[in-house]
Amino acid sequence: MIGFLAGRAASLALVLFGASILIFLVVRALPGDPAVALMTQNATPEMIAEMRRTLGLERGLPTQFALWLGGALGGDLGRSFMFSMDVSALIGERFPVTLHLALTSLAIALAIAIPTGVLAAANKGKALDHLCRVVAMVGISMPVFWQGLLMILLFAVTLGWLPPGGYVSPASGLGDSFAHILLPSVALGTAYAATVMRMLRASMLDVLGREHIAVARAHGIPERTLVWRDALHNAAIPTLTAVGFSFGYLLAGAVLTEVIFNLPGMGRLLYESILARDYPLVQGLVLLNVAVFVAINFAMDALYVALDPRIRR
Amino acid sequence: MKTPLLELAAVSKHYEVAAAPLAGLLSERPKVRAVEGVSLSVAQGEIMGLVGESGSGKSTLGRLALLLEPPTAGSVRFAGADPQADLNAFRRRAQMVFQDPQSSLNRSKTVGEILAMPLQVHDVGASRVARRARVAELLTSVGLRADAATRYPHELSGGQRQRVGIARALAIEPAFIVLDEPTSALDVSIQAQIANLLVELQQRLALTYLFISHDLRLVRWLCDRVAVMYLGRIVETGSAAALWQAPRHPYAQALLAAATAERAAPSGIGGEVPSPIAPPPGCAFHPRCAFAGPRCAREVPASRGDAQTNVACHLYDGGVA
Amino acid sequence: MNRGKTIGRLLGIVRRDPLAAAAFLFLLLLAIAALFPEQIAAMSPNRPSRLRLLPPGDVYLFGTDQFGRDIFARCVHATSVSLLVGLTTVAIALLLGVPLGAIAAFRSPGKIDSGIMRTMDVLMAFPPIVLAIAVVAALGTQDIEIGPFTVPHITKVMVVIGLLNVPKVARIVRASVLVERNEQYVMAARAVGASEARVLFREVLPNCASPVAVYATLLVATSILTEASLSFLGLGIQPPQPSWGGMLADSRTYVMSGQWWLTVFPGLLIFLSVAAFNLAGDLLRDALDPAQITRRGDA
Amino acid sequence: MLESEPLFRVRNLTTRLNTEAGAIVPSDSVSFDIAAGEVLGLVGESGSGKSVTARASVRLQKPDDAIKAGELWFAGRDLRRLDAAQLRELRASEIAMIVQDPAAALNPVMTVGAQLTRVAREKGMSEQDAAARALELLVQLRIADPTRRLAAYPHELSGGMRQRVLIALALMCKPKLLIADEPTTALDVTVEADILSLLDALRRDLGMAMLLISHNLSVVARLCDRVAVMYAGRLVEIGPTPSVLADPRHPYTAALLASVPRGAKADGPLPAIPGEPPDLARLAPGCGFRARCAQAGPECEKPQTLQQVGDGRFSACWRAIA
Repeated sequence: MIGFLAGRAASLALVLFGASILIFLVVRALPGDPAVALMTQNATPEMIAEMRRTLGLERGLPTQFALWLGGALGGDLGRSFMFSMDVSALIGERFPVTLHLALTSLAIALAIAIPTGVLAAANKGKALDHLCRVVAMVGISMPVFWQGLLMILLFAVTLGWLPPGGYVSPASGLGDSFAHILLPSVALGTAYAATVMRMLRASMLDVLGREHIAVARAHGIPERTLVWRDALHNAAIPTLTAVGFSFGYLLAGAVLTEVIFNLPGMGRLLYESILARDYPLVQGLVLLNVAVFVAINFAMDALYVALDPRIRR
Repeated sequence: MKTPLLELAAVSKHYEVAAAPLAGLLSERPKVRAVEGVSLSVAQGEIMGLVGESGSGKSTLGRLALLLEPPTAGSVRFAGADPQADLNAFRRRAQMVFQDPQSSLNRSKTVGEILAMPLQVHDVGASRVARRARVAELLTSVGLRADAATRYPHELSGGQRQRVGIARALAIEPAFIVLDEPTSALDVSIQAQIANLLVELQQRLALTYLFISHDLRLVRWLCDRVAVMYLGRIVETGSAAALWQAPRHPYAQALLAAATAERAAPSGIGGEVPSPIAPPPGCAFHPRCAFAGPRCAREVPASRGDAQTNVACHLYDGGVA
Repeated sequence: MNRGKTIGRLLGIVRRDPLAAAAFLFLLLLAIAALFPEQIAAMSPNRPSRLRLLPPGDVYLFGTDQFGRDIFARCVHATSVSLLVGLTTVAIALLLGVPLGAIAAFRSPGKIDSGIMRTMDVLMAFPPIVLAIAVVAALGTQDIEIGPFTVPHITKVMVVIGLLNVPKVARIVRASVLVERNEQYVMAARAVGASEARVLFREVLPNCASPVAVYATLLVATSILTEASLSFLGLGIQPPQPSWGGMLADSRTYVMSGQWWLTVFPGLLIFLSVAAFNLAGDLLRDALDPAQITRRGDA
Repeated sequence: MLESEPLFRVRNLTTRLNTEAGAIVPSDSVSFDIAAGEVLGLVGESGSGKSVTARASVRLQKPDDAIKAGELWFAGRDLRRLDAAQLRELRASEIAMIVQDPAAALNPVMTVGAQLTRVAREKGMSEQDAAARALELLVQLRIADPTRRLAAYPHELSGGMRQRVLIALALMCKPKLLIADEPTTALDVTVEADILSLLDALRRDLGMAMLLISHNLSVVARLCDRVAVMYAGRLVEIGPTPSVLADPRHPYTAALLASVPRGAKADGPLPAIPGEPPDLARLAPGCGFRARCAQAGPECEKPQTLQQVGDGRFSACWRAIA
């Protein structure tokens, strides 16, 4: 088990390292001079040279990379020009919003996906199954930004039940906070719920067709136990990796959701920093995104080990 | 004595066990010793049987004989020469029939395409027409109708598929064929048909077979000589009749007893084949052997006898004490 | 698994399943709209008029936008670019992903396999939309001149989305080649002396066509969605060229004031196109995998 | 229940399954009895319908409506009239099942002990009693180090050991009837011999009846009191094992017995059965074997039914009856 997790940790660390090189290179290799991009239109050559020095651009690429990575490991991601503050401090401010959004979406998604996935598989070919499959198909095909706009149109504009956007931290009132996070979470969680549901249904069907279910049934184990315990436990294992993978993407999907609902999270920050060409901020945010993705994958591997005795050994 | 057609000299095959990326750094990777120091010779025109239970290494040995996998140690000689020298020529003379007729035929190709493939690879049959004629001839020779060429494997029964597999092996007129459990996936009534076909082809085309099987009755019926494998090693070699009448190695005895039992009775060799990753020291069979003595745990028994008939057991080599 | 059988099975499913029939009909409509936009939409997609923000009616089927342009015409004219992006990006992903995945699998385990797959892992670690946004934003939304060639922005978008999908295709191909590699026909082909290249490209890869075809169909859906997202953020197709995502972005201003038709119609088209390709992928899977149907039959 | 009433009585069981190739009839009017403590062997080639027939006879075939006709009497109860809950009560305590592939038949994510005890727990046994029963069975099944095995997962056991665990699972609640579906097919011959001898001994101890499904005549010969031979969805012959093997009364049984190699190559070619088993989706009335039968005549195109042809012997060939 330790060997497996150590192996996964090593290869994920490798991925993170590779990704950081890629981020660094993409940002450096872009056409145009970041120093120029950072300056106002009428900057003098002296000002640009000064900026180049500040950015460390006159040094060799490997040195620049080492400095940047060393800084990043120590929590120093540079300084944002747009906001005139440290990137790490800025992220520290915005990250909780995105986390709040992602976790609420995750909770909503799993609350929908697990029961429907299991019940659809257990009632394969019946009305409930068809309904679940159609709803799931709608869910995965729905563009998150369109769904967001439609929900604003319906729940905020027409019915006036919920606010159309903005963020209220849970610390300043749970009810108000929930009202603000609900629409964005549903918009973000729908596609995720549909994906998980479809995956779970497929693996459940696979497991329910296996011999050990038939044998357990032949020995009087009740159908409910077979479905909710035997089959779900086995089906969870292949589903999990994919779930973790898409959760990483869910965090990314937050870009669109945060833009639509005006949430001051990392996603919107990334969008704004890109439009403003705030390179240190872009670098830091993308790196963080990848790191979170890698961390989630590692967490899923650990869960995988807990669920599958064949790996635990 | 004539030069044997196939000669394996002390061949071994070890596989590295797949492990986590870091595990290899901490300790030496465990190895599966699938085949360990096997010497075997098959004479021209002979049917050599190779029996053993799962994990005995018999299928691996069959692949080594055809150089479908490189041996870790030892050498393979074919018709007195090193087949590596001209692998392409060797492939034309040595062929294989596989166990699972479902998996051994490419499901997206027609029978005709499957049979034409070896002809294309070796540039046999100048024209498309000539190839088509050869395919029809092959199909007839294995007891199928020539129009089977247009069918897909899934449209055929298991027995018919195995006939196609045999026809493919015959396509480029080899001298030697490894048959890897060619009947074990088939029903009893079809097994007999295929076994008869194999014998008929062997006699008509003067073929030499290495016949791998776990079915002792079939091996006795089909083979001239038989080698018994246990955990990667050959424990006994002899004529099929002699082995059936009076097996000498205790494992061969147990195998025969289990295969011919008429009432439910224990095999007398409790337990199961140990893992080839950590085979027992000395004679690999000693933990399950009723006759084992201290020497069996210490010393690997050498094979005694000649190339035709031999046994590797301390019982025939000064005792087990 | 011959082609005739697959098509027969597909037709069978379409006949039995009204949803499947609807999906294929819609794809057909999309194709017609993409090829003959002028014939379908009477109005010009870009000519402004004084009839601003008209609700849907007899003349303006989907209503008009803030510049008085016909939303129906804009939607129809946006079809071809969405389909073009969807199909081209998948073609790019297949062109690179199939050989990479196949070679990795054939050389597995080994240095070539781990080299290719670790690189793919790195690319997969970037949430696709984040990477797309970053790269497109960095390359700018203008056409770029490389020597004598002008690379239009739309081409950049297609290349970026296409490259993003390469690792996914490579993974699928690698997984199915690994499964195929265990089949005995592979060893049978080697035993008759077929070369490695022949074994891989003429024996093994044709058998991986089904999962790849299914995945490619689903990928068209994803790519259309990614393009729409980029256009929604202003990084994809640039105005005044109509695009579904761009139209949605414009509609944001009018959501609060209740001009719902600006939001509903372009979004509906994105949704329906994505759903149709997703459904087509699912149906293709059923048609190509008779084993699955049999399993359904006896379970 | 009358003294002469058998434990298990199957009359005219007919099943139909829908496959991609069309509807097939894996069991066509199949009838047999099993007395308490008796072992009946059901022999047939793959695709003969033996497995579906056996599972359907105790209502374990999915879907449940595959059973189209027939009567199923077990210990005086009509199995076809029982609802799901009543059937579940019978499971394990009255009727149990072991299957061919022990690797697939055990839940990979549950320990052996948990899988064994929960079967007994469902029948109201206490946790301690169930654990004790599981341990006792592993000892009886000669599993070395049984306490440790109870905490093991299936993948940590060898094939033979897994099959023993599967047998233990079936015997947890001392059933009256065991359905054994090719129990040793996946095993090596020496392991097979051990498992068969253990199964035989335990069965005698419990006085348990058994329906043993096998394609292997030698396995059936070793274990069964009576043997029923199945071909293309129909029973063609049934009778006491020794007399059927010594003197088969249906051409298919005779041909099957003859096709097993018994001598050396010098004795001539194997008496193989020509042709292939018929497609169950396209079965014509009449004897299913007639296309491959050396003695077939026009009479064989009429439907054949099992008729008594001797002491406890039945055959579905008009030649044997006449």
